[in-house]
Amino acid sequence: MRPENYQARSQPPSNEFELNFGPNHPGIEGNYAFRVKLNGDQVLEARADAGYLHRGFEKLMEGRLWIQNIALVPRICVPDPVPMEVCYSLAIEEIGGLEVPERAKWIRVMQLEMSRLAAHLFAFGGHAATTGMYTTMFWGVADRDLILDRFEELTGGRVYSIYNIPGGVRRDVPEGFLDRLSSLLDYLESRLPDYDNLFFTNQVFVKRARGVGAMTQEQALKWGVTGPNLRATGLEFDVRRDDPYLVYDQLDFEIPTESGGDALARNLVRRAELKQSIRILRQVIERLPSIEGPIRCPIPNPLAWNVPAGEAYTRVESSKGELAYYVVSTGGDKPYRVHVRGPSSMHAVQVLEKLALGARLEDIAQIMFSLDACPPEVDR
Amino acid sequence: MSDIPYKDKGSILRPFKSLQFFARPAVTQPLEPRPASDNYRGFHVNDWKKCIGCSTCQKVCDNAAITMVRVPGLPEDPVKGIRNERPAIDYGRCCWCGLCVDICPTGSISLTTEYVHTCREDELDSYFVLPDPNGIHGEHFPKGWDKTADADLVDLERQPMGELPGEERIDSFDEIVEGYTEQQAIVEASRCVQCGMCHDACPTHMHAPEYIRAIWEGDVEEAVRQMYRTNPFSHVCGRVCTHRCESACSIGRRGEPVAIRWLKRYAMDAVPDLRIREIAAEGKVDYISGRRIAIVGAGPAGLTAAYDLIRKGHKVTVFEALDKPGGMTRYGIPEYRLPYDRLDADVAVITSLGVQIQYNTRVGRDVTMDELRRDHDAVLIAIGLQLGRSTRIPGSDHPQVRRAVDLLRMITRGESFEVPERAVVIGGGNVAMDIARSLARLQKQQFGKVQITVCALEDFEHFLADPEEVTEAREEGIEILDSRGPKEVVIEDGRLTGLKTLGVISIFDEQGRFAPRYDQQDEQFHPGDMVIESIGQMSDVSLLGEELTERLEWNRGRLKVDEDGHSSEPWLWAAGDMVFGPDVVHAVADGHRVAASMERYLAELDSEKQDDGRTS
Amino acid sequence: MSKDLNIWLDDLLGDIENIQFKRKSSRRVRVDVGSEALPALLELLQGRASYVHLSAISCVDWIEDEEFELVYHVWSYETRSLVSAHTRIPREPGVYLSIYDLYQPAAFFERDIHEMFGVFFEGSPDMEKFILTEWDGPPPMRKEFDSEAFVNQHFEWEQYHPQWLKDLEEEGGGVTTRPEDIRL
Amino acid sequence: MSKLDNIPVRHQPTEAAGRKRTNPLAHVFDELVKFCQSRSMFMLHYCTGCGAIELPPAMTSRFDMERLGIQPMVTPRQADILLITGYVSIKTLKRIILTYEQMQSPKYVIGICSCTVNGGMYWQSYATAKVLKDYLPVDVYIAGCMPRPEAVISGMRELMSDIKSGRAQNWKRYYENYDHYLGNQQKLFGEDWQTPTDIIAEARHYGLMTDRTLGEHTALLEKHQRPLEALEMRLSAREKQKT
Repeated sequence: MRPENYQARSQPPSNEFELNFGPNHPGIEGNYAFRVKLNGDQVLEARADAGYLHRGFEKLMEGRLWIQNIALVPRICVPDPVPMEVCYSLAIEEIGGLEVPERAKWIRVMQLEMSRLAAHLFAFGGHAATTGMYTTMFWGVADRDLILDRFEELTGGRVYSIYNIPGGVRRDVPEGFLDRLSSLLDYLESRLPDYDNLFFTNQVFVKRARGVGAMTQEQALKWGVTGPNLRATGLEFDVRRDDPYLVYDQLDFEIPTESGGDALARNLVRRAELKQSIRILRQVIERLPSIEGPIRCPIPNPLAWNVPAGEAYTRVESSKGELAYYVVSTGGDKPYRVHVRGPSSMHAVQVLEKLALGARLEDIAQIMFSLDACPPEVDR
Repeated sequence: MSDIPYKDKGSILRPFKSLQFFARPAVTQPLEPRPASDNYRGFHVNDWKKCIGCSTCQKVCDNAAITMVRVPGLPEDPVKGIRNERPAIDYGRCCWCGLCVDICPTGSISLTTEYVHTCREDELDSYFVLPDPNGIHGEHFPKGWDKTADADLVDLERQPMGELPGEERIDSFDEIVEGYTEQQAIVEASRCVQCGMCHDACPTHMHAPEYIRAIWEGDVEEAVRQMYRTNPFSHVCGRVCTHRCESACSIGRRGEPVAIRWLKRYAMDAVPDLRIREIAAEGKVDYISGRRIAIVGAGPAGLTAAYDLIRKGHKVTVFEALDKPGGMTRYGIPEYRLPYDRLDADVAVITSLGVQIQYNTRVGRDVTMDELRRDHDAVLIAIGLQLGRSTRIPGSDHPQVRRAVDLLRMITRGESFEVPERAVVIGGGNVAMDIARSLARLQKQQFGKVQITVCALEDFEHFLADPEEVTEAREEGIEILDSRGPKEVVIEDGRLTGLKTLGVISIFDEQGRFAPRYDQQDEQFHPGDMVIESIGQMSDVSLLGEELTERLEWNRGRLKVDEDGHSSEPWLWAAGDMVFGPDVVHAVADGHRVAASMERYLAELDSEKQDDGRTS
Repeated sequence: MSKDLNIWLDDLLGDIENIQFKRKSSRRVRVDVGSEALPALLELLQGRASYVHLSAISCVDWIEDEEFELVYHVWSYETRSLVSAHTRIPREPGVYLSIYDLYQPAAFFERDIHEMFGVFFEGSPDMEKFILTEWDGPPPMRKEFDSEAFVNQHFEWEQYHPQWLKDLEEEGGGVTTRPEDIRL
Repeated sequence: MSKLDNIPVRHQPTEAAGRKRTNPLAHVFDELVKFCQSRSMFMLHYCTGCGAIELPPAMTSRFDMERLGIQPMVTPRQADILLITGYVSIKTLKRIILTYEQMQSPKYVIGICSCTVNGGMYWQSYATAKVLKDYLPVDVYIAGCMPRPEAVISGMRELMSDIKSGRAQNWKRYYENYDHYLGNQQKLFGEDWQTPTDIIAEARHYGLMTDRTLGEHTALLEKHQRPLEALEMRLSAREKQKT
């Protein structure tokens, strides 16, 4: 019904108009918004509007003990929470001089790659949905759920594993887990041709995504693009290989690149990374049983744990790109400052604003999903 | 690079390959909730039998989701470190991180595989749950996230304490325990979870969580300040306390308790004596009340009372029969456990506040109780237990049968006596260990070897002496026999040759009274030149004088006092070992209690005086 | 290769006055530089040493020193090393120069720092509110802003009183320690 | 395929008090409507917080909420259920209230995760609202951080049984106690807070005016009410800056 005080608005005189795109919009990944200026359905200007998921993580962390923050950090990026935990732990380990046992490092790599698989399945599933190919989305989400089952078995939580703590991991790998993971990998690998048939070589998708949100390598570097989005412009760069952490320098994997720099190329990079992640996980499954020893180095009682004064900037390669933590300790029982550099803070704001210029309105969703922008990383 | 042939245009029919999926089984799960994984983090359960209400889970909870709730029906025992409180969880805050499980000192709390809870808006109270063994809906679900050895966040091992090895320490009275370094102390202090069980268990309720936290923060002066709130004998207690705090410590449930006593010792040693005096003087009133108090006996009880009373502005005089202060802490505890200079430091803090100690003044001989009463507003006797008890077995009146307390006093005072080449000690308490180990040192110095046998009535399961005392005594070459009851002292031609003992069948009768039964067949002979009786002490109350003794009320040979140490005479109090039995920290607690009672009495006197002044 | 490069980096940085640098590991260099020299340093790093990727700008509020510390993390894809350039500016008035001309990603970080700490960057393309559009209070990441106190002042909590608690209260038990009483 | 009734429902449905029509035909009609409502729910597609990550699994093949007749819907006008998936930042809460008011009655709100109950793990945060039911009437809460898809489905199942029994009437409370809800909203958003939807007029329309609908807060609303105008766009602000 029409409210009593309803007044019709006057229409703008030209084809140009402004539109609120999101936050409540199916083409938006997460809770995020754009204000776009359109001429017909062509975007003249787009402005990101963030903060819908702002919780003040960095402030909250300053008020909590070092160890309490491990429950907080995975929330910063919901689809891919493990790199958050690992990166935060790495920073504390660097400041505190903790020696992470070898076994814990391998377990961490295993989780990171499982998380990457899950996040990529989710990401191109989402992208498929924006182009109307819901089957791919249904498949992607269902297959991701199988990885979550393994996460649940390993860490006790489906999505938020809260499994990495400074010094190592919280529990050892359950018996038989590696076998089950191995058969899951077999299954996922057998699924890849299905995904290719349905989505990646589907000419409906290829034609729809080619050229959408394209950027050159030069632009990507200028705009601070990282991760698969950067690799899609042809630059072979990966934090895992070029700034190695944990045991990535002992692993054999390739860094897939594409040259298009568009939505299609970004998805193809993700598709190729699935294969690489499976490859890494296979190596972990092979090596992990032979690496014995503790899963955590001794840490002090968490209630009375002063991490020595110092600062550390640690980076990991999350599924979205370069994730970094800057942690400052003044020797107290709580962090003095934690700064989270989420990869999406570039992708979802400046890059998206620029790529949207001249695009069609209906492509904004495609661009956003192809960048795999994760709004909580922006808002924090 | 890419292995995906997207560039070939392919057939537009390629997606139709997926039609084969019609023939495959659906991936859809049944509608019922699936069982969760083996270490799933679902709703909490708490084993109430294991839980001690220490509230550590509450402290580690990052979401402030845990409230401690008193459950009246549950056991509560501060000495054992059990509170009748249990954690209640607010599921409007909880994030199921499981840190409470990993840190729980007892391992009582765990998460289950139960994960479904829904409610309507008016039923939101169901989000506030007191977990018990039955789970949130009273249904049994298998345990999920539970404590494992490699996931424990509690540090179960204490920092090792450096000690002189047995061979090195045996020929001298040097202190055995080395004490913590700063680094060790901070690490040890960091093990504390601040549950406060120690505070509840301590007879004088020392603020152990506070001073441990202060030590961890590196602020030893604050730690000393916290100690002096309740204990002016912190040097002494830091070394020889019976540490009931550590028995109650929640970390000790599964591991080694926090070394609270050694931490106290560390903090006291780390602060210069002069600074300790300044800290102890903080809060002393800056006026003089005009009241005069006499205290008989410069032991821990008397001096603690003196410390409290002088801080209130009263004039306190302590009368001590011997020439040095400390009472049993000096004359009963050997120097290798408590160096005299540390004791002197504690006493010096108290005298620095203005307490006067008159040495070599035996009440009853040099000054009478009547004189004390005449010159003072109140009198406290805290004379301790200075007489050894005798076994009264045949031959126990032989001059080479000695009492442990007498010998210990002689050793401390440097009085010479003939050190036996072989000695037998009767008794199994800490005093027996003290005299055995002291004699062992003298034997080593004089003869180069140790030949001492300790015959204890109790078996090792129920031994009276601290386990570490027994271990150390053995390291020093002392033979300890359990379940041996003394039969007779063997004397040949007037010369003592040893002790005959019998095996013990039971010590107490069915009513629980002391009535040892011996196995007459199991007789042993322990050769020795001296037999030392160490089976208990009693008080010498002759100083009271006949008339006062008549007037006072007695209870089985002990002066009858109320719970504040107040005797039946309004001006007379008694405190310390003579009332409660031997223990330093009890004596300190008693000193505080009596001082408070005396303070109330003096305040009453003041108000009466004011009333008198007004009426007249 | 990286060793040679680090020597070269030493030479390069040696040209700038008022600078201290410390090699934390083979891929991490910490540089402390006066606020007046920082833009020049970044220009050198970008123009002559291939540090083209601005990874992040972090701000730390040293309230006791009355200073903000700005940390510019720049990464070189060629030498694979990260330089963290630290500089300090006075807390009042909290104004600094934008490096948007050198590094475009700076726009986001500068806008974020402006919002969270109240540091104004002159020359930054956009200092408008972004995340905190509905927030009227002080910049929340400043140390003097106490989030917990703010929350307790402005929000009310759910008041639970379930039946089991009522029963316990009748027996003489009940809540003894609320979580807010023991915040470490 | 398992039966709908196999999902355990904690609370046995109780008959809603009051209006039961005596005419047997009308009664049958009412029951039919309730049955249909409970078996065909459209859920607004709006991820307000992190709990939303468990909705795709719940909606897609593996847990398949469509078996229960629940489907995502993109516009508030056509949606029946508003899922609040976790914490709500104050900025989002404004949009949630706008959305909620746009939804057609009967409408239902489900509060998922700890955060909607008592602040959850963001209880110290200056940026999130703590107790959701102060701002909106909530029908069903689902515990968890975040709840698994099975738990979400159980919550949905509970809502369905409540709708079927006619107990899920909380949306009426918004009209009946509008002053209370508006007061809490004003406390958070400032006293000039207003939404395009005229709740008071709607309350009159539904016959849900009570003495708690109007009060001091609605008076404030009238005082600050101004004709709706197009908001000034941020885009133009940047243009201004450029020139």
